[in-house]
Amino acid sequence: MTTDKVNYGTIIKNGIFGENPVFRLALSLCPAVAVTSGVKNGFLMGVAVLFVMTMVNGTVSLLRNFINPKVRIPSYMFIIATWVTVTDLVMAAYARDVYKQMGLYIMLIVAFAIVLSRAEMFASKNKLIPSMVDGAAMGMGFLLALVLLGIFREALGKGSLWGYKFVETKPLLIMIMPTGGFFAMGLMMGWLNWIDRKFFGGTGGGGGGH
Amino acid sequence: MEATPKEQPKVQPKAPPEFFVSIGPHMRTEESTAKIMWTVNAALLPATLMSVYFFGLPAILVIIVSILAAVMAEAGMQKLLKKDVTVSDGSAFLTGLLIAMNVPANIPLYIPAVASVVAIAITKHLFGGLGYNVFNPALIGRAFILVSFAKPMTTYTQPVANIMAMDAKTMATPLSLLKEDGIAKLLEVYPNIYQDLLMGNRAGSLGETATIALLLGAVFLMIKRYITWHIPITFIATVGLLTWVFGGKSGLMTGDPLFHMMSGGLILGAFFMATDYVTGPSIRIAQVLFGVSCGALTVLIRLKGGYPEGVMFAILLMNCFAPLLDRGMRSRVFGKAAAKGVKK
Amino acid sequence: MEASSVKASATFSGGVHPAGNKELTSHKSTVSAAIPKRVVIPLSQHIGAPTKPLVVIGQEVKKGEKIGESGGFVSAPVHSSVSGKVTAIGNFPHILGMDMASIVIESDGKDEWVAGLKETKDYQMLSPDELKKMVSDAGIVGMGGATFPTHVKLSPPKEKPIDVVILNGAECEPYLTSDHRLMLEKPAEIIEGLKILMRILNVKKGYIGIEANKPDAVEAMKKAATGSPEIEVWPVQVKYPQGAEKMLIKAIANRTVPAGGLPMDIGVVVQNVGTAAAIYDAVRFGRPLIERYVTVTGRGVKDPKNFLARIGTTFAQLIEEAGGLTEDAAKVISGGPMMGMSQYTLEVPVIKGTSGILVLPKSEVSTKPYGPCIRCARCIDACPMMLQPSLIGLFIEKGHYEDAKDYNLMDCFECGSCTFVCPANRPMVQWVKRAKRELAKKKN
Amino acid sequence: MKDMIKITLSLVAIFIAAAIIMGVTYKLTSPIRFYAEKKEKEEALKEMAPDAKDPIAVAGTWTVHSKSYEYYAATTDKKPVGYIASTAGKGYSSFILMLVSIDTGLKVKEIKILHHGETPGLGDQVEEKSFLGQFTGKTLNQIVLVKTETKENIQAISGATISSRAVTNGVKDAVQTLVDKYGSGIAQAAANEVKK
Amino acid sequence: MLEKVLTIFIASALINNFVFSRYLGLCIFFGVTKKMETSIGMSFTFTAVMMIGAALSWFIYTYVMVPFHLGFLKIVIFIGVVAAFVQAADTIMKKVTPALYYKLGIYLALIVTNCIILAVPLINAEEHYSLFESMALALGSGLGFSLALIIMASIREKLDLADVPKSFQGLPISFVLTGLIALAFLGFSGMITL
Repeated sequence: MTTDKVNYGTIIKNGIFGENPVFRLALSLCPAVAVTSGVKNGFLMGVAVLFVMTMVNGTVSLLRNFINPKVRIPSYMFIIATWVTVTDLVMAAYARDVYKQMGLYIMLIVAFAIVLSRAEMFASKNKLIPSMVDGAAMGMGFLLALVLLGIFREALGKGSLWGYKFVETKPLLIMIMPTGGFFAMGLMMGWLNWIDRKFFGGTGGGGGGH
Repeated sequence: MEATPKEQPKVQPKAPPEFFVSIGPHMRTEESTAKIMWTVNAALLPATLMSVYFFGLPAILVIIVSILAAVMAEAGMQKLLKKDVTVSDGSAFLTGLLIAMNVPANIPLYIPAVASVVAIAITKHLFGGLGYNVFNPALIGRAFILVSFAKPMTTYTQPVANIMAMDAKTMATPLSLLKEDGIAKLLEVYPNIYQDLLMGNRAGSLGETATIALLLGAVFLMIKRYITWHIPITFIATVGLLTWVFGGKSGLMTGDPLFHMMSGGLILGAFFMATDYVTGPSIRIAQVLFGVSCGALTVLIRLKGGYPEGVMFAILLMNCFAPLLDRGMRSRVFGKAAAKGVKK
Repeated sequence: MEASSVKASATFSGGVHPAGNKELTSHKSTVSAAIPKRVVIPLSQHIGAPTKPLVVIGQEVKKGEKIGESGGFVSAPVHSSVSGKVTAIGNFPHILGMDMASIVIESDGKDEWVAGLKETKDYQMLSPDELKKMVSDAGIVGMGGATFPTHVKLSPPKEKPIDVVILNGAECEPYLTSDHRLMLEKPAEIIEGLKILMRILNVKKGYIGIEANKPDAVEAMKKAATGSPEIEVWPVQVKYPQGAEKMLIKAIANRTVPAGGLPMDIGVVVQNVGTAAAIYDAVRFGRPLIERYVTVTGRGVKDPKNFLARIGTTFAQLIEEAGGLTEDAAKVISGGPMMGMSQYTLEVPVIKGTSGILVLPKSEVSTKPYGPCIRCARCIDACPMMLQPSLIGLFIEKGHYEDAKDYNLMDCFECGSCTFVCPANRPMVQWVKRAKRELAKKKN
Repeated sequence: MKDMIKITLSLVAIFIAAAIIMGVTYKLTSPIRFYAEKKEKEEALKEMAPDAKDPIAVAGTWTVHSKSYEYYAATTDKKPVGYIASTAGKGYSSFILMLVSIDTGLKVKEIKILHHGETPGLGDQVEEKSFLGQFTGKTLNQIVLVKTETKENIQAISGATISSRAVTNGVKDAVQTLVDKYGSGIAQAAANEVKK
Repeated sequence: MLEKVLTIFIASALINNFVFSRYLGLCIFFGVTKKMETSIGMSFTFTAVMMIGAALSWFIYTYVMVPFHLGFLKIVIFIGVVAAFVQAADTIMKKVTPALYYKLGIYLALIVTNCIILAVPLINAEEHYSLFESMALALGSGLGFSLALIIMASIREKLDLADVPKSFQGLPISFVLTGLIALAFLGFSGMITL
């Protein structure tokens, strides 16, 4: 993949569908459940991850000839922590009401397996632009998954989307509570597996942990 | 073989009748899963009748809707998963009935229906159907709607003993009165509290009110040996003991165990839900531990927790621990202890 | 339930109470079956090495003549049960469900004993080793159904001294009454057999355990044992599988056979009452084991009876003598309904361990499909070995044989109590057999 | 050895670069954050006393549930138009943080719930207007929670008694404090007014 | 003071259980609970690392970062502290108690960048907890996490034998199961006011 011809379409499709970090790779599940009680939180978390992944992949790619392979993991950790801190500080300043609810999870982006694994698997071997596109595509997949979950949970739990109510009652309050997050995640994963098996001949299901 | 066979065996010399061939034992008991389930349903009949007597038409509607939703959910899930439809075994019926027993009479009817569907579809069939569920379906159904529809689920009505009564006045349950307003208020609302608890003339979920009717069913099940003492008796006794020790306002040993044992859903839960075969432990010592823990958790929630009633959460919590209990208590095999002393 | 004032409380934990159905034959005196025209004598009627044939086709043999030689230490010789001519040696249907090497003899109707049978009146004078040799030569095996060669059980290693002999007259399998009739009809022979056993093992204490639902047998045995203070007759609780070796030892001697061990590990030898009677016959009259008590019973035969039948008699003949099959006969079982084996043909012969032939009508044959385990724990309560059959069954159903082994699968002796009580009709015994087979395969 | 130094140096270089980036971001965002926080607080206070023209200043602190809270005096042209206190009530599963304002007649004007962690569907109903609105115009002695319908006092939300009580107690404590601090002064001022 | 420590401990173990109500450590939670043995090993290791990591972080935060206004570096520093400590523990354990190392060492590698380990010092810093309070949080969280792991492992052993619909096998059913356990754990809510 180090040739100049890079198929961006494949990278993007891969990030969003084929290797969707949440539903496919089942990596970094904590925020998927934690912040998706509303569409808005899910979206902003997704944007944060998108930003971090793009910047981390870009930085790693730029520095790939400079970083000594023996200490590459610690180096990547520094890079990730830096961009997470930047995101954290920026969100704390500009999106205060959201930050109050999910500040901890923004900081914990640093521990996402998906960020480190893309740095290691893709960015350390590719040029700047493809690496950033890969990071963005993965982030996009992440963002879409969070928004999807957010829609599911907010619509059912509060009868609203992005804070705008479309029914007066709260249909199933449980969906915005901790237990509801797990239900939503499990049901949605199972449902996507089912669709995959039914319409795309996939072998969905039996996904491993991690 | 040294000798060569000359005469081939005549396997069927004169066309004998065809025989069934199977591995033994060739005798079975008369018991069956369906028989057990329907018997438990029958044991709930007295309590069901009492609830209809006290709460009238709304109770009947709740019972019908809950059972119908449960049975339809079971049939639907089994069709969807391409399994044999086994609604006739009475287990979905039982889940539906237990959900009805666990909601207030004047609840909007879609709420118990939601509980039935969650109980059957998610708690039971996603986990593989009858025998594989980890949690008691009826209790998960109830917890689900309690959290989702907190207000209607905690609005109880006065028993009216009038079949056509549609709009009974709201009334607090004895436990919530005690927890929030104290003993004086409790006695003001329920002057004959013990009698009311025994006969069921009190606010509460449909099936939990008439202690005597529940005990009738429970005794029947115990005589039939469908349930044993290990879980329910230890459960109730623990609640009694702990409420007596810690439940009083004026120091240790001043609580009222009788009140606590008869109020809330304790009798219903201890005899009909904690004893669920599938979600409880199956080893006897583990069952005793299960019962005692259920009791302790119930008292903890009633006295210290946010909810006035703790039976449901106590059983659900112990459902989590049932596999662990069974696992920990399994070493009692015949001759295993003796085998350690023998030199091989 | 308790027939006697003596300790009928003696029992084990677990067990089940299937309907006894013994009234079909328990009151009927044993009749001798007609001398069969043709007997099929399998070379393997015991646990252990099969015997080697000593005869050739066409050879004339007498009743009691040795026709198969012991194939090793754990083996027992076989003898002709009729006088006549050997007509075939080859594979014939066996109650184990497959064809096995057997000798076929056409009877000449003369029923002559072989020459040289040695009567010993003062057998009390013989040494234990001489007695043991006589037992071994007579081809005696455990007649309760396990068919373990008796002389092997009588040769415990030096470091395992035996101090108790128990005769098993429990007969806990429903329907069967052959031991019951034997105890009523030959109590003295059984007592003498027990004394010989005690002499061989140099044991001072002998017990006879009988389920309390046979008060007449208890009485008869007690009467026969008067004057022998070293022998006690014990009624034990009516409960299946009371007659299983380990359970009977627990009930009477209150000793627990270690898991994976043998009764001799705790100083006990158990023999069936039938075996004791056969030992007496062998020692006193020099007669080998060629006939036994067989109950032909069940609502699938017209006239249930107890027979004294020759080894090698086909099931077809005995059933014919018991009035034949009824219209709705549907299942033929060698042995009792709990641990017996169902047969696909009536051409199988009675062997040394055949205590009964049970024919069930269609209405009593369960063909219900099995359902999911509802974890009711009835099987756990029933299991005499205190295993968790429900879980073991689940493991095996999903092919997790190693997990089943972790849960002590190997301690199961397939008594069938769990399967009997299971409301979901789950075939636990069948699965246990499969798992043991699969695990053995893996080992090899 | 040379390798070791090289590796260490490269790590140190990355760390320094990282620290610089983070430091710069911090420098850039922290004032924004600081002002946003300040503005947020000012706006909340402003809402509590819309008539106050002067900036609302901290007048002191008081303690409830072993934590310290602030109270404020709202003024127009240095003349008091109302008083505000932040307070907390011990609820079902959380402390409910609130702002309470009273007018110069010592009657409750406005309640604002800043933060709570009460059960959705039950306890969180205390945020609803139908409940909070009951406090407006009540005097200290009227702030009593009852379970029956009432015009005089505060009616508890059925099924959410604990949360209702938490809010009521929090408000009562705050009003009590404000009355203790300013009650006599207001009476004095009123007296002075009469004298003039 | 003691009351607050106790409150923090119980709350973090049961009511705000990391898995069931804060959704942290899910990767590990779903990853290692396939087997009881690994779950138990993980429980021990996690609780120990959490306690020590939280203590070290607390000292650095209180005596270095706060005085020098370096709060904004907390993510980098906490990661560094935990990673350095785990590396050191790994080396020391290998030398001193090889037996223990072979039992628990494999889990150490998984821990370094785990969110749950990192969350404890971050929460401590956010809430300005004292040393005792920080330790209570670490111990409570560790035991709560252990409880979650062991319950889940025992239930999944049972679930292994179940006919779960194909699309739901593996993670989806584990999520639903966790949701149900979380629902049961709601019974503890309201016991303590935070």
